[in-house]
Amino acid sequence: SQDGGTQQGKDAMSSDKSIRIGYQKNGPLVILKSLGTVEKELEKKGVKVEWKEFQAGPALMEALNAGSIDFGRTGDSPPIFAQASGSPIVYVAAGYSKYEGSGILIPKNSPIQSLADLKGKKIGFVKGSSSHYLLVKALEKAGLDYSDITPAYLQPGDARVAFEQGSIDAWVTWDPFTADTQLNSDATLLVNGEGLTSDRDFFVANANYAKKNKEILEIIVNQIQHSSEWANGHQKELVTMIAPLLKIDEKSIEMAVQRREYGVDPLTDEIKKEQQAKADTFYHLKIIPKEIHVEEAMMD
Amino acid sequence: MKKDARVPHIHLNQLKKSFDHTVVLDGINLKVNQGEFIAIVGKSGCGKSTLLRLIAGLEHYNEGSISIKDKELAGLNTQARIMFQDGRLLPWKRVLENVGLGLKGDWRQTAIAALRDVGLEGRMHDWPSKLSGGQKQRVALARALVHKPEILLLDEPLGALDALTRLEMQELIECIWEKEKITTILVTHDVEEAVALADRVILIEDGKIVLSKNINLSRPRQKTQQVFVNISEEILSRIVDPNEQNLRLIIK
Amino acid sequence: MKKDARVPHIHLNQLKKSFDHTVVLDGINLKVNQGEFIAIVGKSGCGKSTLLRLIAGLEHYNEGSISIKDKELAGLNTQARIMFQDGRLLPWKRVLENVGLGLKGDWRQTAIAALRDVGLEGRMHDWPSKLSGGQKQRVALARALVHKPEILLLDEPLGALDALTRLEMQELIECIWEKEKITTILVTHDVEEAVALADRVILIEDGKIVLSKNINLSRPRQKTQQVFVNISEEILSRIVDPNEQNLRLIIK
Amino acid sequence: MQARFKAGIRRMIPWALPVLLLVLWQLFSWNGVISDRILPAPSDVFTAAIELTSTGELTDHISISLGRATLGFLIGGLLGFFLGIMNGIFRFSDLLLDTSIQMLRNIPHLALIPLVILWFGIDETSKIFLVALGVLFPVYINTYHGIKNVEGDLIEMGKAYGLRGSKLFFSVIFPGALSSILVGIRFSLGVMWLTLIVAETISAHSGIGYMAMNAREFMQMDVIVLSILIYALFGKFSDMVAKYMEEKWLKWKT
Amino acid sequence: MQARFKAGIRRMIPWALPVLLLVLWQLFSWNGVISDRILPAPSDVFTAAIELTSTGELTDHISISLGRATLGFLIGGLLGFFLGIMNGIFRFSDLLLDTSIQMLRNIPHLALIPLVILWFGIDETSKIFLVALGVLFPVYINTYHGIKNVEGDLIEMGKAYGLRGSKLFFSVIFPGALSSILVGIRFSLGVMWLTLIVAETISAHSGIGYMAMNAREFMQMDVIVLSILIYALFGKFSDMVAKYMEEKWLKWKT
Ligand SMILES: Nc1ncnc2c1ncn2[C@@H]1O[C@H](COP(=O)(O)OP(=O)(O)OP(=O)(O)O)[C@@H](O)[C@H]1O
Ligand SMILES: Nc1ncnc2c1ncn2[C@@H]1O[C@H](COP(=O)(O)OP(=O)(O)OP(=O)(O)O)[C@@H](O)[C@H]1O
Ligand SMILES: [Mg+2]
Ligand SMILES: [Mg+2]
Repeated sequence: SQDGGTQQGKDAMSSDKSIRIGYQKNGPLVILKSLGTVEKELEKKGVKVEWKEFQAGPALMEALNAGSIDFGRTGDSPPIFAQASGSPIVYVAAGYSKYEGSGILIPKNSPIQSLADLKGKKIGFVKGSSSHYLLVKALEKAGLDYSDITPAYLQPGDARVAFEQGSIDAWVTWDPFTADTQLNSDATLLVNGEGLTSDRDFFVANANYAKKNKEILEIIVNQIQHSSEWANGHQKELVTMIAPLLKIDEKSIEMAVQRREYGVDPLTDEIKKEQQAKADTFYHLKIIPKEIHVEEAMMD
Repeated sequence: MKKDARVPHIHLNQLKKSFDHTVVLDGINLKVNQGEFIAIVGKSGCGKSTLLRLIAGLEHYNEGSISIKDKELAGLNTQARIMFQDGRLLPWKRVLENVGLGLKGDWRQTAIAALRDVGLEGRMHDWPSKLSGGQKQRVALARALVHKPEILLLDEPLGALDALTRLEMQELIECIWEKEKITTILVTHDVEEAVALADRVILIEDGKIVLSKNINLSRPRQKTQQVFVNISEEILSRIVDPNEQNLRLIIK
Repeated sequence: MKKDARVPHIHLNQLKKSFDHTVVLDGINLKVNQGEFIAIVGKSGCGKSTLLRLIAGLEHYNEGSISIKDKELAGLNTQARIMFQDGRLLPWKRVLENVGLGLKGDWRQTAIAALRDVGLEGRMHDWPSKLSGGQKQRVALARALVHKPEILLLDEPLGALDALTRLEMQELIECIWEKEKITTILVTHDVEEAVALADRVILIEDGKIVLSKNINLSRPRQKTQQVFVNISEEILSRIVDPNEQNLRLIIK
Repeated sequence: MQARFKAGIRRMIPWALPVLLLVLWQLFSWNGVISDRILPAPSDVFTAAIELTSTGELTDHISISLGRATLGFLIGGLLGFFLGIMNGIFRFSDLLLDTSIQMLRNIPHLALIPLVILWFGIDETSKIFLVALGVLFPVYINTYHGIKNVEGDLIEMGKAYGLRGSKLFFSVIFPGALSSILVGIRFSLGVMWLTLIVAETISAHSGIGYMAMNAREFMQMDVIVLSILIYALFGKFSDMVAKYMEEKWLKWKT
Repeated sequence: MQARFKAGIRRMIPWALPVLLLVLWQLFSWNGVISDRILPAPSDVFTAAIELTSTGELTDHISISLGRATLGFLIGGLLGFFLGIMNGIFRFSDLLLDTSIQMLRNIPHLALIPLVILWFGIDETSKIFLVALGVLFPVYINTYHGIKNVEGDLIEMGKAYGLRGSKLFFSVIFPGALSSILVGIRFSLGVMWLTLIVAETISAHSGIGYMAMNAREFMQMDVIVLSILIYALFGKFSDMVAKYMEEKWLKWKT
């Protein structure tokens, strides 16, 4: 019963000749897609690439779980939930840390001046996201308890409105939302993720697919590394590439791009430890029902 | 208008009504006095119901005028109660509540009494859908009579009733009319019924009043009287007009 | 059943029908021969319509049996066409299509002819809601007659018609019946109409057939004939029974 | 005896299909045709239900949602009802408002959320607003249709018999439209639960919609399926309420 | 002349409210009562519309969605129609299916998505399935109600006049239920667009729902508002279609 994906018979078969990659507009795979290099590389192997766009991480994980896509990128928490649910996914590689773009935003003239001031405040974030973890760690650092704040679970777009309206006192989020809000809403970044969380991207695959197509995944990871290097070296071009896609103004994208380094890390022990700590935190927060060992879901 | 002239209760003046270019009533002149009982007869489709609906204020007319006690009728005629040719009981109200419709005060007792008059007291808690055709008609009649309105408009109120019940209902109508001095207009296809009840019988043909016959018989009228029979035959012969052969068949 | 006995077209045997514990028909026995014309009279609410609906197979009975040509009636009586007391025209079909309902083949011509018979050819493209009460009734009559069924059931088909139109329609019914030898049952509140048309007049009272009178007059019948008047009076007197005073009023 | 037996069967038939589905699903889960990673077996869902119930979580979610649902239903239902009546009766308000309502009706709640947060913040008001908005339209449309379709002859009769205003309304128009209005209510009783799943994405910490969306995010298939089943049962329940009302108020239809 | 003038006014009144709203909004935006950071002025939305149209994006989104919507509408509408007719006419199928349908109706699409992905994958099928599912129920409920409410007397008459099967259906039952069925269609023409916003969260890269949700994610308020306006116009359009059908097929109601 380890072959969760095989009931999608036709999906599994098609994956021999093509690979379906799930991506989100706001992520490094967009760069890869725009450059079009991976198609060329995989064509040599007789493999076609199909790109599937997703608007949210969970939807992408659902598709991965169902075997509707083979490979994709998510933030750091969806794989934890997937593993906890017994979904047949494996970590393939990790992205570089992007802690600088993630953090706690407060409005201009906010009475909140330090982490300790968060006590008793209403804070918006996405439940079970990297921001959730960041907040927990930040509170820990300030010696506050999680129960000292009032959480307001909000999707980024909604949270932005709530933040503008003053419905929430602070907002924990990631780039490009952080940058956009900093620039366009006079918000200040109270803290970023430094020392709290690494906030990495993860590249994940359907376990079944990964077992049979290690080589192809390697090629893709390589190509992501290449596109990342390109991105790091061509920030201007990158900005003009992404801004119209996300329909966010170039200044915000520029800010986000400048404080981020793209790249792929192998699944080192350090990363495993980071990820395990997150899983444990989510377990303690009762977001996942059981303890998991992230290592078990990592491709070797 | 002369001050001393008696003002008619209902005054139709050169009334004209057409539906989508077919003229139904074409210059109707009629004065009905307070407390008068008028019967209208005429062939099917000649415009009897339309005339009644016009007097009730339920229909717009094209030309002419309708005055009620010298006041031009605008919109609904609130003094009148019309019994519709098709009954129109509310299916979601029980018989008693149908009869009590629009009554004020202790309507229940009044309505029960009216139902007793039409012989349906025992059915007051039934839904209208459970009644026979003639029973429905009698409920509708009770509903019209119970209001004791100033103007009573009856559109074929007894069309679905057997001879005996019909007679009883005629007596009922006559009795209420006499007691309350209600100005009454009765549409009927039964000439004898018209002659038995009305002070004046009016015949409509081709959109016009072609006959207006005063019936000066004492009440209660005996249908066996020769005068009665003569008047009935006279009116019938006017309906049937030139076609002699048919005439002979109808008039005994 | 004897082989040589003539099998009645319709045979009601000890038929009993009640609605929620009120008995309406209580042991009706009736044999109607092929091609016979029966008229049913009786007071309002005595069960005439119910009886017709039972023969049409539209109502369940509680006891007894109904046979059509010796076969027990189960469900709808497909040989019969019933004209309902309340018309039941389809409001979403024009007059012509209402008449043509259920006809096969070149229904249009047949339906137009039927409308001509009832004098409404000119209204064939109208919606039923645009017709007067009597016009609706005639359309329903045309719809029933046009089928030339084996059994024709007419429930007060002429209740809303004036004397002249009524006479024409009676002639029409008689004519079609004679030509097609249709077994016909006519419910009417008009005793004269019953006597004018039927081979046999049946009176229902208290759920039972209390009178079954054969009318052996030649056709077409003259309402002025003394025999005719006598028979009518006899039946009427039976309806009105002990109450002599009323009787005198009705019978001329 | 036999009649009672028949009535019993008649009461069971409606459940045949759902039960059959459940049984098949359990069987397929047991013999592995349906992998439990993808679709948990009914028994697992049942276990999840027990667990959530024993911690009191499930009843919390349901009762919180029920509160939001009923309040939203009352507000939206009444509003839809009155608008439907007004536009059904008065020509001018019909002309003025119907188009706007038909336009409003077509705006998805999901797209509206930013504006709702803008107007009503992130607390209860916005959630109840969304439920009310969702419930409004089915009630409106069916009330409107019901009123417009009351037989004109009967209204005319009512007027001719001196009824007007509220009397005419309660004696003729309302009873004539009631059957259609009840369809609207039946529909909106469903919508009432449905909108909660969108409403409860706005900073909620409890509620059945929150539970479902959370489960989706955290890929707890058993809870997702559980919430689907709960929704389905609510659907049946709403339907029973609507049927009860129909039986009570439409007795005259034999 | 005067009649024509009156008719013209009558055609304009329905737009009074939406236009008034737009004007007020524009005014408030100009004088800063509404911050344009949060709610862009109508003129900004208009600019966004022009921009999106000039790149062909908007028409792309709309035409893609239109394709999905119509296909889903056809499938779901027909299914709902037939189920409504079947359950309206046949007692047994009513007993067997109605409960299940009422239960199914109450399951939110958002909760269903994980299962839909399992069954239909992430491509067009799943999106069309969701639209069809959404459209099915209003058509079903109103068809069912329409059929059940055809006057029994008329059906009896039809049967007594030898109509049965399809003839009885097309002469009596269907025309009698039509007015109610059209209400269902009117409703579902709206739902057709509404469900797309959920359906198009499943791996879509175009469509009006995708555009709206995308805008919501990245807080492009002008696009959000634009999509809301587009939905509203679609609503009006659906309504016009429904009204047209009513006028065409219910002529006999004068
Ligand atoms: N569906 C029903 N439920 C209960 N009672 C009914 C039902 N239909 C008819 N009745 C009753 O049965 C009796 C007979 O009704 P039926 O319609 O046969 O009378 P009828 O002889 O045709 O009278 P009419 O001449 O007034 O039409 C009446 O008292 C009527 O109230
Ligand atoms: N709404 C309408 N639209 C068009 N024509 C109509 C309308 N109502 C009635 N008519 C026509 O007007 C004429 C008169 O109708 P009306 O109902 O007044 O006749 P009536 O004298 O009452 O006949 P009956 O004795 O048959 O009831 C008829 O030819 C009828 O077809
Ligand atoms: Mg008339
Ligand atoms: Mg009868």
